[in-house]
Amino acid sequence: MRALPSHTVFDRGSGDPAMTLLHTAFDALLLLSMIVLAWQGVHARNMFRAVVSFMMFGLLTAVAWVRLEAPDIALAEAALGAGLTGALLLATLGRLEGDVSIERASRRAVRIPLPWAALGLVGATSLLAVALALPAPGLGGRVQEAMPAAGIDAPVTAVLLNFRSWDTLLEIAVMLLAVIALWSLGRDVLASPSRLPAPALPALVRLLFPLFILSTFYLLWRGGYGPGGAFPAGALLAAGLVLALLAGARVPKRVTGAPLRWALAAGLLAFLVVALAVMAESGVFFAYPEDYAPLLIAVVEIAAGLSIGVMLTALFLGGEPVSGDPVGGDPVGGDR
Amino acid sequence: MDVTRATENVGMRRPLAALPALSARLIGLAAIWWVLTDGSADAWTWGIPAVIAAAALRPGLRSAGAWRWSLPGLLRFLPVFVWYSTRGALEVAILALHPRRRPDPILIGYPLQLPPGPARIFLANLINLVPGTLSTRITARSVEIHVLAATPSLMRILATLERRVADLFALDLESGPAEVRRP
Amino acid sequence: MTDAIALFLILLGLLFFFSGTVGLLRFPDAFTRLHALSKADTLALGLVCAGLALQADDGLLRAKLLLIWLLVLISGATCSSLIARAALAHGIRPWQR
Amino acid sequence: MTAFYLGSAVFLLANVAIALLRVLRGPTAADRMLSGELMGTTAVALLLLLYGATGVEALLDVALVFALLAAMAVITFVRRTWPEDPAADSEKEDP
Repeated sequence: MRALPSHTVFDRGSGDPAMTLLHTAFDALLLLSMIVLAWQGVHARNMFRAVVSFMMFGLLTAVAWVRLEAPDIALAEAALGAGLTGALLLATLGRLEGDVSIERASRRAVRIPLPWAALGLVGATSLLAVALALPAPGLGGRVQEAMPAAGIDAPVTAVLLNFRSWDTLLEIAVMLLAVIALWSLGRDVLASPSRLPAPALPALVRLLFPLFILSTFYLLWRGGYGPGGAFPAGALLAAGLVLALLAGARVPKRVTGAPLRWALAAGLLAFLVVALAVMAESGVFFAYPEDYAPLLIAVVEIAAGLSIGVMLTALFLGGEPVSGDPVGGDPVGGDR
Repeated sequence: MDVTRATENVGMRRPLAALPALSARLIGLAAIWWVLTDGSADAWTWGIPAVIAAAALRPGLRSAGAWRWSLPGLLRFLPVFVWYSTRGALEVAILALHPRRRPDPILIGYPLQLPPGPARIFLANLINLVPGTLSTRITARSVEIHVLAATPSLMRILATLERRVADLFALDLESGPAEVRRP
Repeated sequence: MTDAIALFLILLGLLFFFSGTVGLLRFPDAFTRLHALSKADTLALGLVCAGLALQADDGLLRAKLLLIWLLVLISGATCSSLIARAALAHGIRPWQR
Repeated sequence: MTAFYLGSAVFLLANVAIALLRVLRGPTAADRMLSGELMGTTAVALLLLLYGATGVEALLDVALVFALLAAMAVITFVRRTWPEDPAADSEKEDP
């Protein structure tokens, strides 16, 4: 179907010195840029410079995951790193006092005492030794063996939603706890007095929003066959919702309150209901009957995707939206 | 602003009037889904709900007015767009790579003949892609443009673009001479 | 033949990416740098997409590449204006000779 | 062709590495944001070229996600980090 070459992994040179050189050059440049950006992200005196460096670091991290032949993680990193993480940091920066472009007061040079440096070096070396000593294919072989019983074609989705669904359940529970903790701190903090900068902004978001919805569904569907699934899909949905809020949309009245809370809890609830229901059948928590596994996994996937999207948006808002709040900025049409 | 609101509400009062627009929207979204899933037939069990959700969920943003496209306008617009954007990129590349040339930028106001609404937004975005111009603000009657160099052909380019955009949106412009105005 | 054209288009794209970077480093202020990015980089990506599309025999893959390019094009055009506007609103005056 | 795609990707990465100078130098927030935009566009091209070199279809999806999110950082920036002062510059607004 594809005309392009279809080896699925990077064939790193395999004897051809020119290709090996290209691969090495790519990885070296990538690593070098990432180290510079990581250093800037932590140590830049200008806060804004640090945030931009961190966002660029996220972009390159996605490329690095591609190089490590982990497209699933690259996809999740792209959706989160290029989308919400950067937006969250930029929004936080806007809430700090003072002009963002002002340099921080210069700090004393960090001096690391010799014993600590030695200890750090030993620690890093032993970590490297452990990493190199790990069995090369990891658990991949055992996952492949179990795949026929997974009820789904994509190994990563099978691990997340079947073999290790307990971990995923707890991850979603932790996210929900984070939202509850944040909401208990107070109202949404991002109500902004600023005027909409230009009519072009809502026009752009109106154009992009349906594409975000389509892509969310697309990634959910893809999750059944390859890289995709609830986490990147949820991150993309959240990015679309946050964009709408930034362009001046308000949280609709009919959504605030109970519907919003149900949407937040839907992923965890679907997970628990499915886990308990299959226990009635098979006697084991999360042991899907093989015939129903694809359907059950799809249900959990959709609910989890929706919840992750709404939870990430809720985290961006920083508090529970009250009905009719001008969350994204000024009331509609009132910018003059 | 009230005018644009009024036009936006027409579709709601007469549901049948919105039918062509809605079906066009559904077809467009379905086409994008088809492209995304690489034409996979079994993806449509996900695709149909996806297209309906994408058509039904609106972000609740103020509309700048209805987008009305005209096909002949589009055919006249595309070559102009391709030509100008290629030229724009070439000019800026030459300016960047040439060892001695420096930009001579200036802010100008370009009086708009297009009526307020999506056509103006479209033009303002377009200006960013054509030779030497960058739109900064749309005011009531004009658009403020940062230009790399105030060349004689600049006004002609802008006027051509505005006419083509008017074609694209099936609008009539009473053509008056455009003047450069310093803000 | 198609290979040669694809090669040429991608190389041209790389040249535009390079000139965008040079513009970003050489131009005197944020506004002129915006010119370099919004024009050179979007066309560069378009050329790379076109080159790859020529290599593909699958029409839908070509459409996907076009979709990706259009998304970047539309976002880029709007964002350039937004940044320019924000800079003006924060009292940054355009550099003049 | 694989070598060509990979070589092009190396070139683009070098290009981005040079553009990092603009993040370091600034001087204004707008300049730094610009470098972020450059990085976003280049990352899309980089992923497409890597797709050309390997044929892994997921790379197209990663590129698509990047393309969708291309505007995210800039919009947050102009709305939250660097919003216009409502008091200043009130004479101009769209009709």
